[in-house]
Amino acid sequence: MSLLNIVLFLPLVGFLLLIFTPKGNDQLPRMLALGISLLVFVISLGLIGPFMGSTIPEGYQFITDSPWINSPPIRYHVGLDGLSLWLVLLTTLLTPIAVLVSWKSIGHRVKEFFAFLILLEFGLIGVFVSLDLFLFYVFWEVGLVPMYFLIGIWGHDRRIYAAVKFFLYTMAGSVLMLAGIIYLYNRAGTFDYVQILGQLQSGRLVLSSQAEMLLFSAFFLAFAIKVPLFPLHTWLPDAHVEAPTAGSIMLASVMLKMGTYGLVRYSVPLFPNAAHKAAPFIIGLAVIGIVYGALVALVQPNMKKLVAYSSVSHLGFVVLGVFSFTQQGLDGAVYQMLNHGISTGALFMLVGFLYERRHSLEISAYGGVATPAPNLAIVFLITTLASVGLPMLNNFVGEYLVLQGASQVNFTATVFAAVGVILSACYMLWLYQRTFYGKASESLSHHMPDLSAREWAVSLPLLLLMFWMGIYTQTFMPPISAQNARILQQYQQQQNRPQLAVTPDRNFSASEVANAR
Amino acid sequence: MPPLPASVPLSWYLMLSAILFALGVAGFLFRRNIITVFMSIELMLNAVNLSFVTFSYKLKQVDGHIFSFFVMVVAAAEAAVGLAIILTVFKNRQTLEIDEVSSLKN
Amino acid sequence: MHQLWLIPLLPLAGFAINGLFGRRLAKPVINAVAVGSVLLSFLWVLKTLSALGVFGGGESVLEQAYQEHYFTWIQSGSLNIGVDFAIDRLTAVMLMIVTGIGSLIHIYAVGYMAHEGGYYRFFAYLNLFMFFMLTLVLGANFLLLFVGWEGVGLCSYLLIGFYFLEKFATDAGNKAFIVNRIGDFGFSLAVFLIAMHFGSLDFGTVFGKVKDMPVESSAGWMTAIALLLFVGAAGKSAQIPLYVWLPDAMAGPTPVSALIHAATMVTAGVYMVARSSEIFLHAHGALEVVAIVGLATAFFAATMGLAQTDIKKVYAYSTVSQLGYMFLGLGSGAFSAGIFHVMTHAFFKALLFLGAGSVIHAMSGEQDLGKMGGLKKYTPITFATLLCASVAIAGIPPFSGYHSKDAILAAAYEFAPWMYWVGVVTAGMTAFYVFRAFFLAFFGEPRWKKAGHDKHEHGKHGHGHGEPHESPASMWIPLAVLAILSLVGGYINIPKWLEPMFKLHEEAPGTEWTVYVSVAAGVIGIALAALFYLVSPGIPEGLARTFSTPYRWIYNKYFVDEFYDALVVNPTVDGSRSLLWRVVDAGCIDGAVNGVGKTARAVGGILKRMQSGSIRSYAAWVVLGSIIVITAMSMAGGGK
Amino acid sequence: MPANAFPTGAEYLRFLPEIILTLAGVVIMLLEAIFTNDEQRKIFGPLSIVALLAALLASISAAGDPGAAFSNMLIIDGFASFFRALVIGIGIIAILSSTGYLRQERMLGGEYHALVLFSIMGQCVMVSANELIMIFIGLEISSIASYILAGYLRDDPRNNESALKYFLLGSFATAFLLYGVAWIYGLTGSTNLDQIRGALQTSAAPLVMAGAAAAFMFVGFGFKISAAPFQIWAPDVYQGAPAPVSGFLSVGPKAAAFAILLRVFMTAFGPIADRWEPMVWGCALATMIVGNFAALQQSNIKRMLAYSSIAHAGYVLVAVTAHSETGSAAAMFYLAAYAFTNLGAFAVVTYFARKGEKYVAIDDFAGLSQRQPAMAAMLTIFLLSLIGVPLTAGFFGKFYIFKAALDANLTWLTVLGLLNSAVAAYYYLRLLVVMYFKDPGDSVENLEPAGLSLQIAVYASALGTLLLGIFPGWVLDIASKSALK
Amino acid sequence: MDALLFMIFAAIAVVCAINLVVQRHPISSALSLVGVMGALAALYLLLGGEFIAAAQLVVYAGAIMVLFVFVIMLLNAGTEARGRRGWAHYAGVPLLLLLFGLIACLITRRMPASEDVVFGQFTKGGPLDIGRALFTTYLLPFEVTSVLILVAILGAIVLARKEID
Repeated sequence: MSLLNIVLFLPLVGFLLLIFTPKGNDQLPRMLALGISLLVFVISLGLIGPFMGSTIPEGYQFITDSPWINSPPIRYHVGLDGLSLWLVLLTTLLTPIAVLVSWKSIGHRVKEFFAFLILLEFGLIGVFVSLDLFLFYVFWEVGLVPMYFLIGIWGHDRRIYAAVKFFLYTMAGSVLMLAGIIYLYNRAGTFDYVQILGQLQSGRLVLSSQAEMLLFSAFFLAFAIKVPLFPLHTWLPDAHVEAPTAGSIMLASVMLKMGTYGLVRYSVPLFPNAAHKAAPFIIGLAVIGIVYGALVALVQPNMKKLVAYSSVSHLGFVVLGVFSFTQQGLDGAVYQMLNHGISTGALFMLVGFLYERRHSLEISAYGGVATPAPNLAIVFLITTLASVGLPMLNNFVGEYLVLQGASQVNFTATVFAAVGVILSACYMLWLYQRTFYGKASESLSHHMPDLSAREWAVSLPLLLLMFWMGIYTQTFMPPISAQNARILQQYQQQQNRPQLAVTPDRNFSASEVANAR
Repeated sequence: MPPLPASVPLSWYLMLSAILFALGVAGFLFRRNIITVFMSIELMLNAVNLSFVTFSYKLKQVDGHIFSFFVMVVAAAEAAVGLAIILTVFKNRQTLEIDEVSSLKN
Repeated sequence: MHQLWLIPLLPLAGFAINGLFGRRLAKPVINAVAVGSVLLSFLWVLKTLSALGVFGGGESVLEQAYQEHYFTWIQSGSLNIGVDFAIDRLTAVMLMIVTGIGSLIHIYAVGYMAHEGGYYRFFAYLNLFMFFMLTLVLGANFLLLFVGWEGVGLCSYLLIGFYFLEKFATDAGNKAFIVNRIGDFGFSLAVFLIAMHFGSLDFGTVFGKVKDMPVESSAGWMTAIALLLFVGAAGKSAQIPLYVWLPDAMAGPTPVSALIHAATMVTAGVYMVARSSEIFLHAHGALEVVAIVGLATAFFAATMGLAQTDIKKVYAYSTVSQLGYMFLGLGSGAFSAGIFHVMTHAFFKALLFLGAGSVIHAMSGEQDLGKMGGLKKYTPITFATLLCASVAIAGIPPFSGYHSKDAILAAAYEFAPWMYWVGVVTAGMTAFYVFRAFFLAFFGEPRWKKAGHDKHEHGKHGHGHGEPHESPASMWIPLAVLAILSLVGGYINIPKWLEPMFKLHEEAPGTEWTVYVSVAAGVIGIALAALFYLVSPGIPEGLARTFSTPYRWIYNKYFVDEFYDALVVNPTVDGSRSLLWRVVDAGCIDGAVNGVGKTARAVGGILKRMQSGSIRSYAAWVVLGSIIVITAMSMAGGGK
Repeated sequence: MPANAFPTGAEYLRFLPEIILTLAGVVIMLLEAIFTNDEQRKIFGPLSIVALLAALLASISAAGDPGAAFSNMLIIDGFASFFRALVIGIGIIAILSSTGYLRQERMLGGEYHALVLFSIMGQCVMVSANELIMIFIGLEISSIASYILAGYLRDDPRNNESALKYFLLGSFATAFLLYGVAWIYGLTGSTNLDQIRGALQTSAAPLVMAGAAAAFMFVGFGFKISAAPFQIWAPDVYQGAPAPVSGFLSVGPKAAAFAILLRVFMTAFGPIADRWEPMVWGCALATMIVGNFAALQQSNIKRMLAYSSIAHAGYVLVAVTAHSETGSAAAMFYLAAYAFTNLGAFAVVTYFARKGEKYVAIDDFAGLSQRQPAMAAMLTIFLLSLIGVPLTAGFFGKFYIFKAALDANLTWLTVLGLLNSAVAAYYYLRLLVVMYFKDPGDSVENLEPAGLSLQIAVYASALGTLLLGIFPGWVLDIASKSALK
Repeated sequence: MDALLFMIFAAIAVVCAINLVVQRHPISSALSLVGVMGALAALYLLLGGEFIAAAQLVVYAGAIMVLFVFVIMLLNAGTEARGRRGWAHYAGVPLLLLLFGLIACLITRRMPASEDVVFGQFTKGGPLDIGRALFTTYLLPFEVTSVLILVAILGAIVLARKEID
């Protein structure tokens, strides 16, 4: 039983335990959920081990590869590499935080809530560690169900609309991916990701360019919906606004990463030529998403919607980085996934704190919160600054690398994407100003206690990570970088065209100079 | 009137069967009394039987006859059950009008 | 190792202590931590510089940059960005200015902020600012420079919005941050290009490569880099068209205006351009753009300064104008003159602001020149020090402003004579408005007596005394130090010290008469101010009435803010709301999504109509189906 | 005259399940006359289950000795055994889920059980038949029993109407089937499936007419499996029939009909596959679309599940279209998965509808999760399986089917089918929404806990659904081993 | 002679069938159906189906139709009323013509040619042959049919019996 299996299945055990806890006692499921999620987190820290040496190991660690279904040969094949390592840790870190955040705010059907939350963790970890396409798909869908319930039962007024929309949107994309997976199986004779990749690289499996493009599209659509990439994003604001705080945190921090993770893990390595062909188009969408998301976020009267649209914008960066096919772009994209997970998760959490106090998500219901709740204001400020990409905080590193990578491929796109950075300051600071600055009204001051110990406890790790990931990236980056280098190498092997890595003496064309101006 | 041939081709029997089958369908489509509709089905089964017997003649086998024999048996069973169902419908609705039995829809 | 990291880290420690525990600490402790950390940092600078031999006066001291590497910050592929600090001659100057002036202003602030709420917060921010500013100066690569760059912007944002209960303060903070972001946008694009073309962001590597490049082949993208860098500099250093944030930034407490928005942060752009001088020298036309923008900024800001009634606004426009001067110097190729002016400007402009703060302090928060007057006898020390500063900025020899401004104008004359003349006019205007403010504040009738002097509208000076009063020692001692520096600072020969760095433009100005002209312009300006505001105070109003249109334009700062609002801000916000959000997002995309749902339901509605409930129609469907099926199956597969 | 005119013992053993079922039915009918009060009649349920279990054992043991029986009338191969076991299993769950219903409707008679047993016996005959006559007779036994079951509550007008529609249209379609059989007999000279195949393989065979004959037969089979455009009866019948019967009808006869469709079309009509494949292609698509889209608009849960069962028939037709061994195996697996799922769903509906099927509107399920969380959870599992969410049987069913379809290069059908399944998610979700997201209304008040047998039925179905979803291997292995070649 | 007989009985069958469809009283229709069955019995004889002809008369025309008439009488079903006509009524004629045309076309064009029907050429349709086939080859269906009838009886009882209690 490798450590990874324990990390993966402990939440499932927790889910079952939670289901069978007796009715009527609300405290027990809370404690149980917290205990299990913390335990999972602590154990998951052990996963870092192999990746912390001076040399990053090739290939996957903590591999379990045993048959699940004989025919067709579907294997329970899980493993961890630099790409998935941090995403798994992000999941295990955020789950206890989500549990704690929901400690008081979830008052009815407590047991079910925590059960679904823990089940969600199971699905999410599974997505990141699967090395079998089929297994991946299974986990992909498994995550859907608990989130559907989390939104639908514990959400706000339009929760049903949002939950159904969320489910159907994702479903529509993922069924096509399923078709793609099956097709790949029929061609390769296996669902095993590693084997399929090997076959593709060794030339034993050759896809016609049309087939490759269709497969790429099928996978891409599923991922793009999940990311979400403009114009497939409209489920996200609704889902976020209606979800309970913990749901928003998990959705924004981890679930959206399923899409971007899929892009890096599957779309690019499996279908490099199609990815290359589609890249300009996708970069275009990503950049539109960055600017568009920011502009729409600018005018949202609802906090959660604002943060949701900002996610659209932020994740545009990730997609931009991935499809730049440069080391910096990929590194930045993966790093940005983590950053977004931390900072946007924290933002949703803080918005949740505000909501618990004032029971409104409308920005206009606030103003002057900094006076009665200075600590909350400070934590929110730091998170805001992280979100707008201030140096020494985490997002900066990711955004910088993404844009650095993208600039080598498409400078025009970089220019527009960089506009998104300006706009992020606009909407976030405006939000901050309207919420925290100014004079607080009587009723607001009255209902706005400062952070409680529990709230500090969930905020501090995130704050710490924001700084850590912004200042000392070497803790996190080497495994990511090593894995991305491999992906890129494989990608370039498939490409019979000049490579796109940093080339110091590459000539800068006149048109690009014009764009720069 | 053309002179009558001494014997008829096999296909004439089959055409007769087809005509009867079609008339059975017509009865189902146009008649409104449930019992008449049911009888139309019997007519269709008769048409099928004629085909069986005709083919049996063509193939010089007895199997067709057997088949039509089973069809008859089944028809008898169906008649028993069908009429029983019609009875219950009549008991509940006091009508045999087929269009009246249309409360389950859409 | 000289432990350069201590220099920025000391203020950071101050920030950490005050930020985390300040609420529970006594004021003296806060003071000690805040001022002490900066002073220690200053001392460490002195110690380091002396250890490096700077004060020994050796010829070859620091010709090569001294660099320390701490850890790798970002490593991705071939791109390696370290946390490296370096000191060369330029940095040494900047370090001295930043820590020196910073210490003085910290001391001043102890007195100035004594009665303010959020005391610990103020000093924490101020210390944080010092940290970022020192990082900016010490950073040995573009990205680390950028860290400081953004960081000081953040502190500027925080400190401008220090009085966060007031909407205008937080608005000003946002404006500062966002306009700076626009500049940073250019800066970051430049960074991308640099990394792309040089494969590194280290100053040493990059400039080393630039030196070896022939100008002709690289002019295109080099110009792009230079111009993008200048966009960044224009944002930070408040140049046209991005200067609009600086006047608003006066919403912050006065020590902030002195430290950040006059002496240090706003000169970061100048520092950055000077630092990248190699690139600018290789960039065809970029220097010209710098010079023209600098000159235009200097001139227009000066005109706007003429009509301001708020004492801090006057100095703010003056700062913009003076920054324009510095860029004029840089653009003319006189990098050392630009940096020289950075230093002298730091002395006298900090002094002006601190003096203004002292005045405001004396007036219990009143900033309107129209409500001052006759303060000379109430605040003699302030009066004296402000006079020193005013003559320094007016360019009267032998005070500091004279030396640096003269160097810039001389270079401008060499670069393009018409620029010199515009510069001279600007110098005249500068002298005029500075003395206008000076006279209005200290001479004439005490207008505050009439006005009732019971203003509490800003709510920050809650202590209403009866009469204006001199500031405490902690305030006037820094004033005095700065006054001395303003007077004699010009004799610190910065151009000579920087000579090895900017070899190309080392020679001193040649023509004698240009000096006299510019000095004359300053004298005329002072004279006019004296005429208008001392001798016959009716003239300004008459002029304003006579030239009402130009006056209104100047008074309203050429309506630039309104213009930006109408052209950029409002269309963006309104377009985002009504077009992108309501139409594109809710209407088109979501409409399409929901439309799919509606269509599906409509199809379902039609299909369920098939189920009419009538058995006969069902039979008809079966017949229809069988016809289709039979036809299909007898037709398909050929006719055999 | 065939040499083995007199059947051997082995042949009787191969036919043992049917014999057991018949005898059990007869015994129950006899006991019916003896047991007059409800207390005594309670024995019929367990008795039927014992009989079914015995039949199950018999069919499993028969699977160990495959071969033809009764002059080639029957062929007990893996395929037949799989389906025999399946329909018998369906029978067990159906009986379990109807006991409570019958008691509450005060119709706890032996006839019901006997009819179910006979119906299953007919289905067993169908699935193991190798001869059109046997298929026909088995079909009729199953159908006639089903007609009666649909109208079992003879005082309920909904039941009457359901039975009448089912009966009239069923007979109508059977006439088409028979007409096709007659033609096939005339064209090939045989009603034995293997011989028909042989005749059609010879070059002299009149393929156009054979195609038309196959089409006639498809009308009959299509009706039974509720393939569009012959699905038209299904919603009305399922809505009108008693809930447990609807559950039974939607899986039992359907599974058997699919079995013979597969067998006839893959064995006998294999040589003319190029004729029927395109037609079945269109039919599959139309069936999925009709079922899924019309279900979007339904407010009655039984009717909604009826449309859903049409849609699911469409998915199985996709596997039929694939016309391959994997397709056959996929269809088998799917039918098994669907059987568990749908029986379970109908069992919950049976439980919830209560006397006189008062609560069958979808909105009546509001807040079920708060009053009966276990039942709601079980229904959730079934609905997720119907949607096709992984780790439920429905997902693997769909997966295998579309895999087979892609194997057979039916790319577009696969894509359209998968998109259809995304559409389908909507109406299943509506039920989840109502159960979980809405506050409880009057309809969930006074909801007694479910009776034991119904609970067993529900939990067994759920267990089956999950088992097939998590470890589909064992069923799939059997299916692929016994699939039609 | 064969042709003439075929013509006569075919004509009777068709006319009776048409009558079944057009008559609006179920009794008339039932009697028409008996006519069809009788005519078909004669045709079966022509085709050599002695046993099946007899069964047709005894089982079909005799037993089943009597059952029908009995139920019609029991329910006292009268003439159909003229009511609204659904779309099926109007679409029925073209649909029917299409279906019939299709079948007729297939029979005439696609049926392999075969010899004419001559009375007496096929003689294996007697009770002996039928019986032998039924109890050897078709033993199983024959036996299973009994279950079918059992089900039918059971069904009739379930649905039609009067509630005793």
